[in-house]
Amino acid sequence: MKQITAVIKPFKLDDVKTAMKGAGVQGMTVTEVKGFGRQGGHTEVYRGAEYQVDLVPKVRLDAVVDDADVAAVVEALIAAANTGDIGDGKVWVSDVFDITRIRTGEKGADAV
Amino acid sequence: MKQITAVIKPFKLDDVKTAMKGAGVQGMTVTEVKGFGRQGGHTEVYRGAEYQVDLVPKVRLDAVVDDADVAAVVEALIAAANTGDIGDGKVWVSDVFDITRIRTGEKGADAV
Amino acid sequence: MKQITAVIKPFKLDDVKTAMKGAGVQGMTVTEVKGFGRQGGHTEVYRGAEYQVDLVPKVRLDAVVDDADVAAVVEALIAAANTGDIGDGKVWVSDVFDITRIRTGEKGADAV
Amino acid sequence: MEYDAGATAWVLMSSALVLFMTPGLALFYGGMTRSKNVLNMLMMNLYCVGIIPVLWVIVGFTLAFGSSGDAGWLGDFEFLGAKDLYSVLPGDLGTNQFFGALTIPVVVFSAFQLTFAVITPALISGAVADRLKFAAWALFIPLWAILVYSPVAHWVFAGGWLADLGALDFAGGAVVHMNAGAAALALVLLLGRRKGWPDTPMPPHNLTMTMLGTGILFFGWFGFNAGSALAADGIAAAAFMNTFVAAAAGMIAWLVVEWLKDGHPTTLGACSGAVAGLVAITPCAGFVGGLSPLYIGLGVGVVCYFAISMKYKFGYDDSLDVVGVHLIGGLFGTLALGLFADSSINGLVTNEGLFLGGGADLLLDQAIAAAATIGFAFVATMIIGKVIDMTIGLRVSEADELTGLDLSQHAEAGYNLADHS
Amino acid sequence: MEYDAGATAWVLMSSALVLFMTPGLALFYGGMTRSKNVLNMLMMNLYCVGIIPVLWVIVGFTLAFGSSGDAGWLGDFEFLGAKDLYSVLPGDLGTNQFFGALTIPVVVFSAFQLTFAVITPALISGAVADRLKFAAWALFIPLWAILVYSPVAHWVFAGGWLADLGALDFAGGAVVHMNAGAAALALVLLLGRRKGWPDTPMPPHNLTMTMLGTGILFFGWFGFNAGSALAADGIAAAAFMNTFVAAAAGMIAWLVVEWLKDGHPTTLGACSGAVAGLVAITPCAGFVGGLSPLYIGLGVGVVCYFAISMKYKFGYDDSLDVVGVHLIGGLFGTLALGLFADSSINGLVTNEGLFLGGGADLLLDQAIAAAATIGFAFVATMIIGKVIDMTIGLRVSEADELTGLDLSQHAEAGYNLADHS
Amino acid sequence: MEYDAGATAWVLMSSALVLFMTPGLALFYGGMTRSKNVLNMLMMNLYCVGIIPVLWVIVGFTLAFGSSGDAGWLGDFEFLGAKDLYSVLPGDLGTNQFFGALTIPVVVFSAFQLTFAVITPALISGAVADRLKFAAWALFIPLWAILVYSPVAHWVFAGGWLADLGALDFAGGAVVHMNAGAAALALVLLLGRRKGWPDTPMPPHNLTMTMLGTGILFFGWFGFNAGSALAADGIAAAAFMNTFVAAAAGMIAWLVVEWLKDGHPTTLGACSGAVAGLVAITPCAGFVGGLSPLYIGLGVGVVCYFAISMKYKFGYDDSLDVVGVHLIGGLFGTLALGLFADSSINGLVTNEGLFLGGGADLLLDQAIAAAATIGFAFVATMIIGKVIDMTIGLRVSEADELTGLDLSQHAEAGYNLADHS
Ligand SMILES: Nc1ncnc2c1ncn2[C@@H]1O[C@H](COP(=O)(O)OP(=O)(O)O)[C@@H](O)[C@H]1O
Ligand SMILES: Nc1ncnc2c1ncn2[C@@H]1O[C@H](COP(=O)(O)OP(=O)(O)O)[C@@H](O)[C@H]1O
Ligand SMILES: Nc1ncnc2c1ncn2[C@@H]1O[C@H](COP(=O)(O)OP(=O)(O)O)[C@@H](O)[C@H]1O
Repeated sequence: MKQITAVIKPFKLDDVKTAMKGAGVQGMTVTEVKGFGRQGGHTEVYRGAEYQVDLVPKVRLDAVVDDADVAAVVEALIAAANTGDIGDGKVWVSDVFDITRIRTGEKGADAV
Repeated sequence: MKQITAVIKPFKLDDVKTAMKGAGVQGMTVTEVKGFGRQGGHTEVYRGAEYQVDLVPKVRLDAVVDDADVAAVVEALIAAANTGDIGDGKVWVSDVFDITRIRTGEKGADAV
Repeated sequence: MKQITAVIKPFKLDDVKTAMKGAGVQGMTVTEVKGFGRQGGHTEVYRGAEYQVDLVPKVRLDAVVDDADVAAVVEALIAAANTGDIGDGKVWVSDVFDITRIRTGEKGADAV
Repeated sequence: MEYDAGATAWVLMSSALVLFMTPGLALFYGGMTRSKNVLNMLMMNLYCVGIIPVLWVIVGFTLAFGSSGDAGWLGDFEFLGAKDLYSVLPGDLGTNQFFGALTIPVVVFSAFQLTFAVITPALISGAVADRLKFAAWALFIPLWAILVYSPVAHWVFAGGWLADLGALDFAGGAVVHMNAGAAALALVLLLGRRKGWPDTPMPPHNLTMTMLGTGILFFGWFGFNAGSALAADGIAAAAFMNTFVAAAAGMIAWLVVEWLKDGHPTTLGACSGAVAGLVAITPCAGFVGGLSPLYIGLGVGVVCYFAISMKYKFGYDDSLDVVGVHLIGGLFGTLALGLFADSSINGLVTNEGLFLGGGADLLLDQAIAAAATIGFAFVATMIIGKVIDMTIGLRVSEADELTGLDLSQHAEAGYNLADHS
Repeated sequence: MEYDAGATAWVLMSSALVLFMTPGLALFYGGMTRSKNVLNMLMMNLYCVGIIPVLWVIVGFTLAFGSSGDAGWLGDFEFLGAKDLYSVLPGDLGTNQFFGALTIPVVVFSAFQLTFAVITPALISGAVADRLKFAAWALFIPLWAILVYSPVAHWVFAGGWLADLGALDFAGGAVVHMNAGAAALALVLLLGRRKGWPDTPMPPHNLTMTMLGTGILFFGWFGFNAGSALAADGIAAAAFMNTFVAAAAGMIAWLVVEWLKDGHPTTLGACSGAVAGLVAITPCAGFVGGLSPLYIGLGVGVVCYFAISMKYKFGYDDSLDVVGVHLIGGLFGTLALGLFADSSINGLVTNEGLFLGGGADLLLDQAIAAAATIGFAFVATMIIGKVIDMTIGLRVSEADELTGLDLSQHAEAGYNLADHS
Repeated sequence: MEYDAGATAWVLMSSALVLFMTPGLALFYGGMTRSKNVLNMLMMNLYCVGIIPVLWVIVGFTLAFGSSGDAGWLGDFEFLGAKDLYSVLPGDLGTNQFFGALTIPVVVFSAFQLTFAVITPALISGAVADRLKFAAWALFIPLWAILVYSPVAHWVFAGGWLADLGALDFAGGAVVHMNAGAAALALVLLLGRRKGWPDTPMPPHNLTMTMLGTGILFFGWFGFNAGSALAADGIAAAAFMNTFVAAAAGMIAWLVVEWLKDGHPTTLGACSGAVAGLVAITPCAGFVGGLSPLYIGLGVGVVCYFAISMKYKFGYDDSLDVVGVHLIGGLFGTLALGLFADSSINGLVTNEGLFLGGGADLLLDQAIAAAATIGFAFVATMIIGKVIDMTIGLRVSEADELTGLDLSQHAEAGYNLADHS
């Protein structure tokens, strides 16, 4: 099993979710995060004091998928998340030994 | 070392934490997340407009534990998180090379 | 590629970010989390009822970096995050197969 | 007839102030609920602002204030369907001393009283938080308003039997606070505890909201109490100052006790103490003076601090302490009037309080009024609640309780702070 | 001259109440926006509180109320630059029946009217949420205040041609609600839809804020309507009660319809229905009595529930339903007055409403007033908007819209709940 | 004695309005703190609402208003322990022109003044945000109220030496704003900077809360200023309008300056400018007319924008700009009165302002009053603060500051938005 982790632009969440469902993903976990990167940030002003804020809102997705599906899912995800503008985010894959569905105790591909 | 990641129902957090402590876990990190999965979501209505919301509140736990403890911890976690209802969540395990306690520089099993 | 995950004290975020930039990290993802650990928690009182709260606010950082940079980045991170007081947090490293920059499709070291 | 424009201005304003208290109450309670139930709490309160005025002009006002001054049990139908409401003269409202002196349009009096009729049932919402079906509330409120509120208002405010007996209630210690508090107790006994209570912590989700609600309540309570003078005169003035001092003293007393006992002075404690002071001074506001409001406020702050832990002892889940604050605080104030009533402040005080040398007569009348109100409200609410439980059911399903009442009852979420668009 | 202190007290208070409505409106709307645009919504409203008073004392008041009672189109410059504003006597303000009877200082009258001038353009903000350049708003508001608001106020409130015709508008069904609603429609047609609308869900980010705003609006509306009596008398009293009942009835009607149609009674529905009721009763407040406010409230609650879905049908993005609630609700109330106006409530009613046997005369006048107001406001706003669009541009860039207007227009974030210090 | 019901109604209402300002202030400041300190900020304000009234009826009122009109330094004990407070006639309060004309019950006057006594020390909370021990505040407030507030109130409001000298202060430019501002400066000098200031960003945690607070402050300030007429007359009317215009002008001026200088018009800027305008018009409200409030508001908006950056230059951490807004704004208004005072608005103006041809006499008196108030408040506060520091300590531990004052001082969390039950 593999864990696909992506950090994307928040307004792309819906499209990405749809694309991943289309690629066969049946479940995923979504986290509100802030991202630091090339996109840079913005300036905020409070009573004349300027603050440089270099964290921008992003959404993180984690989906554990069967090894066989990884390529297709990542591809679908990238296609949906891409706007071509800086800050579109990253997707990366890592290894998972073991996944269990808590409700049933099913393991591996049956659990996701 | 291994990282145990679980996504559970929020109201189970307390029970799961207790169970994991019981299984020897001394620390963990908790994240508020939203989950998408078989459980489906719900409908919200704002001034007559219906919105399908397919993300439900979940809690994510990450605990790095010694390889030897993984099985026991996962078992305890599953037992505590299980309600038998859809949406109970998942638990998965992945490899960690190296963990350091920032305060002391201790590594590996001493760090968790 | 490796993923460096750290859980630190929130007020250290700025210093840690700066240190990691100094060590060559060009991007990272920041999550507001709560931590459970040796640091313990605190008591809250509402209308005479005492609640033991054992989760304390922490910040989680995830940065995917090239294998070659891991040691330097972790070192810089630890140096910046350390206060010497309990609850300084952890940092751990895990394996990443594949990282893609969504905008360009670049992979591996070019993507981070 | 020439109305007194100053009095009219003040009662108009007071009516607006009291109306504003209900949203204030919604926030006061709403901040204390869990975030998944906050809208339901707001809705329970809003709903009272909606349904009660509709009922009031049709039937509620006439049941409460028809045949005012008759020493009886219930109003008649003289104002049914708003008949004559806009044209009747104050002198025709009732013949007793009180109504004879009214110098404002009856429709203002009616609007002012309406605001009381709105907030009284709303108070009950705090007790049943997090588990009552909204449909049950939607049914309960009109029934309670007509079967419980209007009668008790008639007894006390319209020269009904309790007023005739000699009991005093300046602005609703009985009609509002004990009445709602006793109803709350009955309802939570029927409804049962929240899932998880008292083992699972259910801390307030937003204390800044509660403090805002407290500010609005405090502000509005000046209209509640000083407006009950129905004139802009020395009695209104005294009621105003007494309200101020008692609320302050209630806050300080609560803070001191909790600082000593629990180790910290809390925001919620400050808010709770102020509200307790406001509750207790309500029946007394235009009848006492000097340092009496100080004593009343200090006393009730201590008493209510301890009263709210009764629920843990007896095991009823009065979720946001309606019984502990309104029933007990209202009772405290009602009895305290028997000690502190001062005829130099208000000529309607014919028996002065015990501490002013007037003997125990008034205290006894106050005790009777308290017992009658509490007894009637408790029993009547039990019956109404039971009927609803047996028909449409009082309580949401366990799954709905877990999901939260905002989604399950209203298909809404209180907060959507993360944005995906 | 001796002023009537009671009337003065009431109108002072009412002015404060109406001023408070604008922050209330800001919260009402602010809660409905997405979190990244909340400050911009607040700022659009705050800005009206800032720029309008500045303009008012210089030129706005005199354009609206100079040469009052002239049956004309626009005021003259008698009060230019606050000239005589603090010293003119009410009798000199205008010669018609209305001003002749004024018993309060003119400067109070002016302050009261100013609060209306503030909130009317602020209403428009709800329609243009999430995409209008703040600089465009900063320019639009003064232009609209002078070119649209002051004239219409003159026509109706200052004894201008519409008042002379016989149309009635107690507190601003035309001047405030239809005026702002028609302007809102014009502006959203120019501005276009929010990116993503209507496919992307844009749920309210904080309904507790919206409910607080509703509470403040409800509270302040008592000043709006009952203060428009400009005295603390029986008419103020009637206006107060009518306001209360219509708001309540609007809420109940909306809740019932949505419960039946959508399956749930919602917080936002309750708030929307109350506001709809308040809008509709505004022109009628001091002119009707009995159960008329109940019928008006129930009617408008149903009508506005359906009116807000027009935008989906016709495809204009009236983001927070200013057209659906204020234009339609104001129109409903304005016409309803033609049915329910009652001379026993207010002597200014010379033609009673159709349902009171007064024939269709008043109804016709009301229709003319509505058409004139809507037509003028729509066209004039179109022109102003077009000019701004062609000069500095109305709409933010797509990137700024995506980032949110708080950061792009104001360099601020509404919430910083996570703390890193 | 027959009171004037209109005046009484207005002052009752104004008292409620001013009381409501303190929760408003709590929110105004609370929104600007970091989320971990929000409850502490609310509590500092709430505590003033609690302790001050208790002290006031016992000793505060009599120290301020005993022997009114004596041209002296401090009141006597004639009203100690609320003695005669509910029965004394206005004519007996003091013999000077001002009190002689009072037409409302003394207890209303006392309640009104009490609201000022509550909010003045509360203003200081903004300066000491995020690091003051709550126990130190709990001790500081009563000491300051008695040793600083009551004397200064006597000097100015009770016909004490400053009033006798000829200085004018309609509603508290000296007594409230400079007094609190100077105290704030003294206290932050003793207390030191917040850990991390000014390098670490500490952005407001909730600007919607700050804007709500501003709305409440604006609303309440009408009571503050127009209520200070102690009647519902032309002076109240002028004060009302002046308050409105100056606040608006302050907002616009601030927005324009920051838009030019920092590139964006901000919500916090709009709120700050409005408050600055309100502060500056406070001493002037019932003494000026025409376009004077416009000039005063515009002026103070610019001045305070620049004043708040002094702290960066001099290195004192006046956290939420109490010095920059209240001390400087109050000073600006106090001196501006020497320029704009107008005897046609208020007969109490015996020397008109410089710009009205009255010469520099009044300006000089105003300067003396400012210097005396600032000097006294600064020194006395320094002493009180030093004593507290040396006994129980002013400042929380570094760990407690890091954790946040909500948990460390009050064992509470402001927000629990995530729910685990
Ligand atoms: N090395 C990294 N490890 C983890 N997350 C990263 C890394 N680099 C960037 N990110 C995340 O991806 C987001 C986008 O990256 P950024 O460099 O701004 O633009 P782009 O994706 O176009 O290269 C960042 O905001 C951050 O959340
Ligand atoms: N493949 C997956 N990868 C990561 N998280 C998942 C995955 N599938 C489900 N989840 C998480 O687990 C939660 C529960 O899953 P769901 O399919 O709804 O029910 P069940 O756990 O009963 O199978 C989801 O809400 C989501 O947070
Ligand atoms: N085994 C673990 N796995 C994941 N996170 C952990 C683990 N142990 C601790 N943490 C995180 O690190 C934080 C600090 O740990 P704690 O034990 O309190 O102090 P210290 O870092 O000094 O050992 C915790 O709050 C938690 O967020």
